[in-house]
Amino acid sequence: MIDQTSGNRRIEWLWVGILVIVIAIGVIAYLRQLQEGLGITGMNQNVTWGLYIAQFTFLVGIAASAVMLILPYYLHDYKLFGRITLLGEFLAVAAVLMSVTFIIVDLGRPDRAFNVILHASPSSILFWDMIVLTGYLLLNLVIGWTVLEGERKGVPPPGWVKPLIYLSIPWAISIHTVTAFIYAGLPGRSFWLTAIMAPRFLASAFASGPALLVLVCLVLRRYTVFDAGREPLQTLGKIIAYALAASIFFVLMELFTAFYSGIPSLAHHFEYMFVGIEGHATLVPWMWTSAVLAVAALAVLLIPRLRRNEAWLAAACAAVFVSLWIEKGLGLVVTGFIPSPTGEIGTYIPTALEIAITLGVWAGGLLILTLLYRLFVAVKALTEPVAVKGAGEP
Amino acid sequence: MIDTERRRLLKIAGTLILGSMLPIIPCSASSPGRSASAAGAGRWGMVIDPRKCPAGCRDCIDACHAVHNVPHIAGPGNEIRWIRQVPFQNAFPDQGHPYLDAGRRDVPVLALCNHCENPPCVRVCPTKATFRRSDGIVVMDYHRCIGCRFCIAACPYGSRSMNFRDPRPFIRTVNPDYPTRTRGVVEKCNFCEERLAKGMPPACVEACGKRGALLFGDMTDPSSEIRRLMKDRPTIRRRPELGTDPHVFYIVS
Amino acid sequence: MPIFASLLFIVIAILFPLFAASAGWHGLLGIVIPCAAWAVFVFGFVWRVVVWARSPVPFRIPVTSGQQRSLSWIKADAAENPSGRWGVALRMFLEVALFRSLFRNTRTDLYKGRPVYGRTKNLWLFGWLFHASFLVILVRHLRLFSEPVVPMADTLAAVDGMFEIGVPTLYLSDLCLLAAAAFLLLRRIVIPRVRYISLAQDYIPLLLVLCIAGSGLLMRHFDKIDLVAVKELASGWICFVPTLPEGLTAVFFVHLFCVSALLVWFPLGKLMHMGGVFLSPTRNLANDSRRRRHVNPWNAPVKVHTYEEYEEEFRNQMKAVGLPVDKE
Amino acid sequence: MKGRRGGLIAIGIGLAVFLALATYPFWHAAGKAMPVPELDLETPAIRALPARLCVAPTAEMKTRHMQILDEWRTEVVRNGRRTFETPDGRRFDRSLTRTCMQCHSNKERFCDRCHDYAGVKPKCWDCHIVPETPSGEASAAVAGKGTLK
Repeated sequence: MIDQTSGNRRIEWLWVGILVIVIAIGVIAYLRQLQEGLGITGMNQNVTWGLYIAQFTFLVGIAASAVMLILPYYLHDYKLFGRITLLGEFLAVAAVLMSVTFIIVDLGRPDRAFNVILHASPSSILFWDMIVLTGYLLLNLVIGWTVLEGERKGVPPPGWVKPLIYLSIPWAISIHTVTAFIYAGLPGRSFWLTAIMAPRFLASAFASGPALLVLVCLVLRRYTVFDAGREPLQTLGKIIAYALAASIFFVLMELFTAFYSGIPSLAHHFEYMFVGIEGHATLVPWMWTSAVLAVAALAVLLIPRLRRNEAWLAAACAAVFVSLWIEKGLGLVVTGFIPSPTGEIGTYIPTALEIAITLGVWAGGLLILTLLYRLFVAVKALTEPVAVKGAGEP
Repeated sequence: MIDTERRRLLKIAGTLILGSMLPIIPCSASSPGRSASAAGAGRWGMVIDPRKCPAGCRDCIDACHAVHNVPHIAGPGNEIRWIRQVPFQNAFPDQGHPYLDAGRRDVPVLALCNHCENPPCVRVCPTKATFRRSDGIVVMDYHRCIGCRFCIAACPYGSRSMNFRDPRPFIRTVNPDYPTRTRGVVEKCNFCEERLAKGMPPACVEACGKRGALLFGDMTDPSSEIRRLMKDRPTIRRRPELGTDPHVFYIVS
Repeated sequence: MPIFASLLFIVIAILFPLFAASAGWHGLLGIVIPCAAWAVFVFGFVWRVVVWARSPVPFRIPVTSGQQRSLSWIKADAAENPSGRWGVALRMFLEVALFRSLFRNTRTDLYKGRPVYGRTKNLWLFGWLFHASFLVILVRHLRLFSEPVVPMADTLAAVDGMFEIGVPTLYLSDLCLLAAAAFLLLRRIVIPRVRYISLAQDYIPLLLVLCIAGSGLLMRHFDKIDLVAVKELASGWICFVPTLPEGLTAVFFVHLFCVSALLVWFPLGKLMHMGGVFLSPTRNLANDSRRRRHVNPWNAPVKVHTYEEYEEEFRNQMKAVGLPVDKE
Repeated sequence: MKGRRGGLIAIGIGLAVFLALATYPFWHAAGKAMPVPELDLETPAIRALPARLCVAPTAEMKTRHMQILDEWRTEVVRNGRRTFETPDGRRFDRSLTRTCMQCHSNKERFCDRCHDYAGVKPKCWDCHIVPETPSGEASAAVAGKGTLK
């Protein structure tokens, strides 16, 4: 049975093997960080959050984006998504696990992590973030597992899951909203101090998450027996297009406010991102790459003839993912610190160890994702023998 | 001892019962401070007169760093900040203009924790490791800090520093009466609350001595030296528009 | 009502040391009972294993799940249905260390009158957690039985107490043991069909473990004990110079008595699965029934009449009627 | 017959491993005594005391000193209450280095001996600094030894 789930076991083992190696390197690097402290990273007194927190922010978005599958299927009875909602939920599980790991990895004293519960502090947004993230993780684990078990057994999932699914919809919005509040509620950090931070976060999340899902579906079609079909991916493509359009629109709004008002503290950060300040221009090539990729992807996704071609769709989704990863996973966090509220123009370049740890966490999340999707495909192979291709054993 | 034990158990029980009601308890209520009474102050504050700072004088900084075992780590963006000198336009970004008196523009300004009345760092701390005492001092509990650096992001004055590495090798002379920090926690100026408890003035103020660039006292006492000075001389504060209500004042005339 | 009998047993196991401690029978509680319990444990354990080892094991059992080794192009499941010694070792390791057979638990539900089979991992998860945390706690206690403290106990304590929770630090294994034991107990009480098959034999060890963990936590965090005195007592046992230091509390004697009770209980009942798992034929026998002839050693001698002997006996008659013979 | 012998060997090895583990403490300690650490209470400051009293009775200090220190920490750092008063009216500064370590100025022969024996690794000294022992005190302290009991 297990053998049917994968069209190509060797590629799967190779993939898992690579992930395990990357995880191992990350663990070794993290042990080093535990020993020497965060000094092994590129962070410093001017830029005190870096790659880790940026990945956390980006991945909370990926987790929240599961709602783009749940909502059309459960609220609007959009049947086409029925077969892939579980993919979204499992992606959310892996993404939340990764983002929580990134928080832990970023702590100076991870041994005291439980202080967040022992000395619970409701005035801190981080406290609420812990609550919503753990809640979202549990919701998706329970929903995903129960629905998948139901499918496996050939019975409808128990009735108590429905309310949980409906609850998970606003909950998904909440995780990214609360994460945006971490930034948007800080006086003196003018780059983040904007009321459209949460909408911006959600818009970019609803583009990057579904983009990843489209890519995952194409990979599953190529290497496993599960085929999500053409039409759900087309719908996802449209969702990505409009979410991406909203995301770009929001960034343009920020640019207008910053530059037309002429308030230096607003404008400086955007100058730093796109042209550099006083020779500090580390992010400039990245940000322009992000901008170009976003606009190009939007064009591809809006032109029906291109979007319907799955090669173009895949390329556009990859571009969206990379573009928004740069925007959230690099630009947003670091730029908030440059220049600092007292005008220091800091520098931040991640170190090799920091990158190794970051890749290790990503690999860990992808391993969990692989495991969950393997369970999913196994069940699909069991329950949808018609859709199974190449399982031609007599 | 039995009494302490009972109080502790009551506290545990209380925490369990009131756990769900926590959000409605304002964060300042959990840190009833009484130490202000030790030196008889209602609300500590500081006045700085930058023009009384002799060029190149670092007495206050050295005194503070020596007393509190502040490490000296070389390299840009590495320095641990308790009290430091920053260019005028960095301390007061909205006040710089081309016609500013050169004497003022080029004189570095002392910057330290403002011990805000409404401190964002306290608001964002997820463990109450940073809290505001009733005498206005914003203190850190280094035993509790998890090193998330949310407070650094929240502080509009750059008054907080993270121990990215073990500070001990970087301490020039160790003062055995004051602890060092471990790697992984945030630290900052504490208005020398440990000295105030003994009735001594902050180390920086003491080091400044008769030069009088630094003045420290009770803001609630109209007859205090600091209040009398503020009556005579106009003062400004750093980024007051952010609503943090800083309690470090700068004389501008 | 086995649960009430068990509760009664536990109440006695708590009250007796409390009473004995207040009566001043410290020598009985601190030296005689634990040492006797330890002796019963060791000799009882060996005795049970020897009895099992002497019992006949009839067959190699080929019906474990997984494809057995057969033709070269059919992939065999080496871990599940091994054909050699190393495969058996792997299967035994997976069983002992990871509880593989529990992992494959299924549950059956009725849906519209037909049975549906689902997976259930709760028992595996909490069962594993129970045993793993028990092992960790056991090894951590070596700090009371070695001087200088063995590095393994130190390292384990550092990892176990890696989170700074309270003073002294809360050990995660303590929490896990309590949670897992509580789950295993509640499962027997709450699920009717499990309650139906549960005996005092099943409840008592769990209740004892809960008592041991509870009294241990109590001594670590609340009714504090003088560790030096405890280690002095322990080193008295193992250096054969029994001593009774001052400062041992009633809670400590309850802890020690419950441990002793568990030690005595061990060889008498189901806890012997610790030794028994290694002796279970479906786990420890390689499936080579089709390649090797296994003769049960206790078989009565069977009179065998081979074809050669048959031909020898009837050759002339066979030749006479024209039947072919092997030897002329 | 061969399989039976193999089985007996396996049983033998298994029982040997069990016995080795079950008796590990005995042969680990074999031949060695496990002496209870002698805690040195004879520092000049303690000798100078009018009555040898700590901030709490000895039995309580033995079992609860870490919790007392934790309470002190909370009182000082969070509540600003720096003075501790014993039930019999003696007052102390709530301070590890300025109160505890003034009397127990011999960390190695007081704190460490017991902590090593019990396998305890407190984190106090990650931040706090061990006060320097005044010269001459070390030799004076060796002269007379006290034990924990």
